[in-house]
Amino acid sequence: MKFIIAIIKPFKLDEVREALGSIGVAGMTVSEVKGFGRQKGQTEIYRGAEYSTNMLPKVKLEIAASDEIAAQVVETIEQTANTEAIGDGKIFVLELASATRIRTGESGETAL
Amino acid sequence: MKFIIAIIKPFKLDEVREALGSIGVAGMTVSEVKGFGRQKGQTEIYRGAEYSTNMLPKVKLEIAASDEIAAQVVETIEQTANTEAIGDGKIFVLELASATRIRTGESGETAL
Amino acid sequence: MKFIIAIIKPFKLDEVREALGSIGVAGMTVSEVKGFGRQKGQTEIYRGAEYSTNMLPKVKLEIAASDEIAAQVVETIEQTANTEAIGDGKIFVLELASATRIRTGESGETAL
Amino acid sequence: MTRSVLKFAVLGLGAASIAQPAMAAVPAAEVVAPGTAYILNTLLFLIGGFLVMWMAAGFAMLEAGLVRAKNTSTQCLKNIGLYSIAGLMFWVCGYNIAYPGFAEDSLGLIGGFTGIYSMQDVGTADTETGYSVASDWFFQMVFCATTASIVSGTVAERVKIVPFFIFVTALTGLIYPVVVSWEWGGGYLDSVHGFSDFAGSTLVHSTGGWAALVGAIIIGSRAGRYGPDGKVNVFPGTNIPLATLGTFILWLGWFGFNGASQLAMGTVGDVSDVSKIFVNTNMAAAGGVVTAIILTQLLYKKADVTMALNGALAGLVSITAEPLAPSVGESIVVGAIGGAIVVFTVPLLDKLKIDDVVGAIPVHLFAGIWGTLVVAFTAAPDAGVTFMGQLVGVLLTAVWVSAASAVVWLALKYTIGVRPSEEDEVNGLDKAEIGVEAYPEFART
Amino acid sequence: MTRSVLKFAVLGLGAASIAQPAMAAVPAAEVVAPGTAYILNTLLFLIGGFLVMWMAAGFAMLEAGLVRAKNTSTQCLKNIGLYSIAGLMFWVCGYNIAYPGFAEDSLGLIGGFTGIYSMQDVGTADTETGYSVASDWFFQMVFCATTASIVSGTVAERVKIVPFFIFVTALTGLIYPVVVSWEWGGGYLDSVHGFSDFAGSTLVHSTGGWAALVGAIIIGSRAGRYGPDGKVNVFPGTNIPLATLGTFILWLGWFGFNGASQLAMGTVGDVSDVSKIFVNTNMAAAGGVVTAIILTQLLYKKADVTMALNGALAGLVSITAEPLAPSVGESIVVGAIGGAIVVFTVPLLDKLKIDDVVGAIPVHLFAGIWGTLVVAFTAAPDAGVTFMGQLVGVLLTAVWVSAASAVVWLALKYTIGVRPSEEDEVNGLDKAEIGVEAYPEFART
Amino acid sequence: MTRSVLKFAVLGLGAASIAQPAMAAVPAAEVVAPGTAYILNTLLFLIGGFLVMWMAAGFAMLEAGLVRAKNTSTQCLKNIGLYSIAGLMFWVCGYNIAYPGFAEDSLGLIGGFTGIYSMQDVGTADTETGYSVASDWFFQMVFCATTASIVSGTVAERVKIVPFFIFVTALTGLIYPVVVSWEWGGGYLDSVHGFSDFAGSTLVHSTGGWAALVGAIIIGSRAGRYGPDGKVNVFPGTNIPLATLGTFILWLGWFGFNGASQLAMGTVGDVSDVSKIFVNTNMAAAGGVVTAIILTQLLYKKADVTMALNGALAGLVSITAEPLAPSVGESIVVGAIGGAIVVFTVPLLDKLKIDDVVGAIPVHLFAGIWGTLVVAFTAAPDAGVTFMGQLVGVLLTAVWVSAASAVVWLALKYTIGVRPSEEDEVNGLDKAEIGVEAYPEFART
Ligand SMILES: Nc1ncnc2c1ncn2[C@@H]1O[C@H](COP(=O)(O)OP(=O)(O)O)[C@@H](O)[C@H]1O
Ligand SMILES: Nc1ncnc2c1ncn2[C@@H]1O[C@H](COP(=O)(O)OP(=O)(O)O)[C@@H](O)[C@H]1O
Ligand SMILES: Nc1ncnc2c1ncn2[C@@H]1O[C@H](COP(=O)(O)OP(=O)(O)O)[C@@H](O)[C@H]1O
Repeated sequence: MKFIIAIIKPFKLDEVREALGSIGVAGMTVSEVKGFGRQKGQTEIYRGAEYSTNMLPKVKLEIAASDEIAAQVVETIEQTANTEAIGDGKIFVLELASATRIRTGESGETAL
Repeated sequence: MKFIIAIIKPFKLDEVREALGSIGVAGMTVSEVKGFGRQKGQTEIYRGAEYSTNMLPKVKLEIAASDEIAAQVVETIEQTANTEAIGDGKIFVLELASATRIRTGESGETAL
Repeated sequence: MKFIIAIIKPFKLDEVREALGSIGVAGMTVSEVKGFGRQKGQTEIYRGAEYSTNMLPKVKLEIAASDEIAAQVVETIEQTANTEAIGDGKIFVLELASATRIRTGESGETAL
Repeated sequence: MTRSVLKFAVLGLGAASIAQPAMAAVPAAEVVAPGTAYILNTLLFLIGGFLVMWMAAGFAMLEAGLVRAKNTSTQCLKNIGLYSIAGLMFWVCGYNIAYPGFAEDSLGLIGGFTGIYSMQDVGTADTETGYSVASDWFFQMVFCATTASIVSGTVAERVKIVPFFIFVTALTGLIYPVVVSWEWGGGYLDSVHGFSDFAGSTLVHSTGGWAALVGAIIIGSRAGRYGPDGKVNVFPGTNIPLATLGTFILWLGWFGFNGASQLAMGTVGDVSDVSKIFVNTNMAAAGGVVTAIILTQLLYKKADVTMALNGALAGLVSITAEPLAPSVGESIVVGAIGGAIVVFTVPLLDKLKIDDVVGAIPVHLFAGIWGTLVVAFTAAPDAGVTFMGQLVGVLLTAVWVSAASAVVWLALKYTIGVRPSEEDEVNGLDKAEIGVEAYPEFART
Repeated sequence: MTRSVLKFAVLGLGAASIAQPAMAAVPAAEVVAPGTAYILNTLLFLIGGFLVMWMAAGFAMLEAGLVRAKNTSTQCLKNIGLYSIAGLMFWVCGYNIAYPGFAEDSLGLIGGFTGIYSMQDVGTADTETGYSVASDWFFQMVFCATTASIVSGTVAERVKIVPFFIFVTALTGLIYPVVVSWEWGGGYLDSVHGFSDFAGSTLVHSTGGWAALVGAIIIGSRAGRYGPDGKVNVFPGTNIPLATLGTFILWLGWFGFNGASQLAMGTVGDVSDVSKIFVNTNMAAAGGVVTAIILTQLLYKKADVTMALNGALAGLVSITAEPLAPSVGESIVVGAIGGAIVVFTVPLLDKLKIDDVVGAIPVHLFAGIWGTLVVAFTAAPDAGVTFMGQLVGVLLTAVWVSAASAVVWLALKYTIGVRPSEEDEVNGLDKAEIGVEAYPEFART
Repeated sequence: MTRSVLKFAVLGLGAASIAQPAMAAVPAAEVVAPGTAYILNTLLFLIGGFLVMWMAAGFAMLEAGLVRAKNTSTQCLKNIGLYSIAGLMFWVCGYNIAYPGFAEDSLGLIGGFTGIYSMQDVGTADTETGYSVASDWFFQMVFCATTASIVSGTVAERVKIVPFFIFVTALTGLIYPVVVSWEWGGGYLDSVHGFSDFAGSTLVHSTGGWAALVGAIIIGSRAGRYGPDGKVNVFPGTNIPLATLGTFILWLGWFGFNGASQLAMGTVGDVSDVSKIFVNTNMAAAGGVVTAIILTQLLYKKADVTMALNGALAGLVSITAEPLAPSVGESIVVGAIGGAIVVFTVPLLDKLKIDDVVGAIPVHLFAGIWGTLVVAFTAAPDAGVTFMGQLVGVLLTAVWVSAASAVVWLALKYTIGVRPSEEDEVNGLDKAEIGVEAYPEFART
């Protein structure tokens, strides 16, 4: 199994979620994060003093997926979240050693 | 070492934390997340327009644990967070390559 | 590649980010979390009732890094975030199986 | 003291202000023409009225700031809804129950249920009363709403919207008006016991407080609030600035609440008294704040901001039964003791597992009782106020309001139910009953 | 009805209050000396004025609570900016356009453009008018600002700051004053049609509403708001307590808006009427709230708090065209229907893909039309108000405001542009135009 | 100008209004009976008083919105505490120091320390003064509180609660009252220099500003605020809507602050002047807002909302020294220059590493000096106001307030300490001193 972490632009969230739903991803966990990367925030002026807001709002998705569909998940995110503009985000894939569904105690792929 | 990620229902947080404390887990990191899964949010009506709140508030725990107690951690969470209702959450276990305590520079299991 | 998760004290964020920038880390993802560990919060009194705020505000950094610089990243964080006081935080390193840049579809180390 | 009773007005203060210019004794520097006095009396009701109306916003903000975020939208809805219902019910029957015009030989316990209150015609003035009856009605109505606001804070986070609104309907249409009829309506407490409650420490605040207390007991505490071995689980407020704003709003509104309860400013004496009431009201609140800060600092080594806010309100409630007669120094002491009452009784309620989300019972009930009883000592010596008379007022209110509230809460509990399901409570009432989070996450999206 | 027109005042109400004491018919209990009446009339304008000024804060909070967090700072700036611009423009030319002193034989359509309004000298009173002209000017000015506030809510989240402020300049300097001149300025609607709009359901609220509606159509909806197959994407408000606070502020301010539109309290009759207006205004709002709660509960099984807030405002707008003549019961019904209008027309606008962020079009335009038309039935029978007269007023306002607003919005659209780039809109106007987030994350750092 | 001094009243305005009806010259249309004038004068103090009291909430919200979230609860506590302490101290000794009734031949520098101020008895009016002394006291007291509010904003986020409250005690019990005695108390500045400060640009705002400036220097900047090589680290405000609300509250309160500083509305001339003050006050604020928006837009290509808010306040402070005499146009210019001062001096203070969290020094001190000096040009020509006289007032206030504040701040610094430990400051004062977060995370739990 794989644990997929994707950082995307916030306004793409709904679209990505729907696209993932349509390829059979049943669950995911979402959080608001700030991203720091090549996409630079503007230098803002607040009360006459400059500051750089190089932390940009992003959304993080965490998706546990079986090995079979993991590649498809990555591809779907890549396609849906892509705006061809800098700052579109990244997808990281880690190995997932085990998964358990709390309600039933099931583990492994059926727990996803 | 293992890196355990658990998604649970928010109101279970205190209970789980106490249970983990009692089996010797000394630390963890907690964040507020939104979950998307089999547990569907209701369809809400806001100002006459329908929208589905299928993102439900969850709490994410991240716990680095030694290999010995990892299984016990998973089991404890599973038992304490269980309400036998849909949406109770998941526990994901990843391999943890290394851990360092910033204050002392210690690494490995003593750093946990 | 490595996926590095660091929990640090919030007021160290700027310093750590600058230090990482200077060793060539081009991106990272940041979130606000609560930490639970050896550093105990005080017991507070709210409206006459005691409660322990053992959840302390921390900042979590997630950094995907190539194997070469991973060690240096860990070391840099360790040195910069260190205040020699309890609660300075931890650095966890996981194996990163793959990384993709959404904008270009590049993957592997060039995607970081 | 009867209060602004249309039917008695010819004999009462209205008469006084009309008659005045005719009184040979009035020095030239104090003469006010009756038409002018009429306008000024009315204006006092209008200004006082809009200031007390504004207190509805104060309660809304205070409560929105102290409940958990998952119940905040519900609390907002309850507050704007209860203010609306109070106005409607006070018109449907409340005012006429409160001011029934008791017969001379009546005991003054059971007033009239004569239905809807009708204002006078457009363009007509009510020169007999010495003020516009509509302005008086407006001023009385906002007091009725205040009583309901008190309840909503205590029983927050665990009462469904519909039963809550039904309770408010009963409270503002019947329970509160009956209490008012006994005193401001010239009934039993006023005529038999010489009970004195200038602006409502008992009539408004204790009435709200008893209804809240009985509600809290019957409904029970919030899920998870009290642990097995006496442990109190703390649910901290979610927005301290809003709670602070709410307190400042209430403080501001209280100048109308107490000041305009002078019921007249058509004479130089009346407006001077209103001024003194402003000062005493302010200073009692200040006394409450400072006391709460000092006490929490001493007891807990930290200054509890929510206690300071409650302290202000307790000071205000304490002085409400008699904001005119005391000296400034006495007012400060009365308010300071109110503040102390809050600091000591908030944890006490928790010991008794009575779950009062915003501290309304200490603030409005306990400080209200204190404020009412102390009138026996602060009132003008010739006012005929006795400790026993005050006590009777406190007790009669306690019995009636508790009993009536218990009947309504229990009826609701065993019919449509008062509480949400445990799951709904855990997920928050906003999700279960409103469908809109107060502060949605991903709001930046 | 002409309204507080300096030039007509000698023949108008000012005269009435001055003349009064001389009138043999005034009973002793109603006599008010002219100097006193002058002060009291002026005081009504001042109190009414500061209450309506406070409504600017109400709009700011309501809108700040209902937009998405990424546009909240912008919305705050727009609101404090528009209030400031309205004041400046009303002085530069607005007041003199609104109150041109139409010649006797003029049709009363096109008033004067005589430039800056000058107050009278220090220490001088305006005893001819029966009130201080500066107080009147202040009161009229805050109405002008209210009109602009209405627009900002509808077109929020997608209009750049500079074009928005330019539109406000045109609205407050020209579009609104012209409407006022026709009615309160004694022009066409007043003199030819006997149109009646006591405090501005049409003049203020519909004017703001039409400007908002035309703006919403020309500017288009927020990016992503309407999906391909009729899907409405919901962008929930981000701070319900703030929206609630804003509504309570508006409700409070409305006592000044309607009450002080009596324009005088220097007689016992006038102050009694102000009192009745307070009651009716309050009860119409209460009717709107309760109706919105009941309807959403029935329709959607949940009580929508934002609809309850809109319901209060719709009730207030509905009663504004005639808050004095109706009985309390009628006022409740008028307000309740206003509340129902909101519940039904908010989703309707969405069907038409007209994107009104805070519901200002249903509240101010639809309820404003309703409130204006119903005056034909609630006004005093001898007032000479006809349904046709009311309709003409509604339509003439519709035509002028829509046309003039369209010209301004279109001119802006095709010159400097109205909307931010799509990227700026997605990232939020706060980032693009202000540089300060309303609620920065990591604020705890 | 002496101001509402009981002891001088017989010769002052009170006398004027009493005497008036007797004056043969008063035209019939302006006659106001003395009793009526008494009530109206008193009413002005009461309305003005509650509006200025409300400014305490404005400061609380403005500051709560601009500090970092980790210090927000503390800021709320400080604000409600300082308002309370100011009231108590003004009663304990402040009022009697401020209005000592200087002997004829005294230089008017050192007033009386005669202790507690006693109101008159219940039911008694003060017909000699022409208004209720309690109403005057109330109005004066809220000015004292305003002075303290100014300080709390500048020194926010790095002063412990106890030393802060001790400073407030000294400021409101001694430092501010002495300044007042020189001018409104009829002392040195008034009698020797003809200094003119209508509502307190210098007496209130600069006094608060100097105390804040000296405090900021002695206490030092917030940890990490200024980097090694001149770098300014920006700590953005955490709640822009609250800061906006606070500004609107202050704006509203300022109608009381300036308007009621006319000190009388018992004559047609006085109430007309109050009206003009309302207009000028409003327009100066509007000028400040628009200027700040335009300047930041030009300088930085973005409109800084916090500067617009500061601009409103700077406009208000600027006009406060003379809100009556200028024409509307002049008032706009005076306010606009106030707004410009803010835009240019906020970054200047940062260059000097003077850390002013909310911009209170530019707003209250710099704009206050500007407003005071410009009176030499805007005052009525026959008012006898000279630039030198104004300058002496500015300088004397500067010297006394700075010196006295320095003594108190230094005494605190070297005894109990003013600042929290560095760790406490980093973790936030809410954690260290209050124990309650303003906006706890996991509030949804
Ligand atoms: N090395 C990294 N580790 C973790 N997150 C990263 C890393 N690099 C980028 N990110 C995340 O991805 C987001 C987008 O990256 P950025 O370099 O701005 O643009 P792009 O995705 O187009 O390369 C960043 O805002 C950050 O959240
Ligand atoms: N594949 C997944 N990857 C990551 N998180 C998941 C995944 N599936 C579920 N979750 C998380 O677990 C929560 C509960 O899952 P859900 O399917 O609703 O119920 P259950 O836990 O009873 O199976 C979700 O809200 C989501 O946060
Ligand atoms: N086992 C763990 N798993 C995950 N996070 C941990 C773990 N232990 C500690 N942490 C995180 O590190 C932070 C600091 O740990 P703590 O034990 O308080 O001090 P120290 O870092 O000095 O050992 C905690 O607040 C928590 O966020």
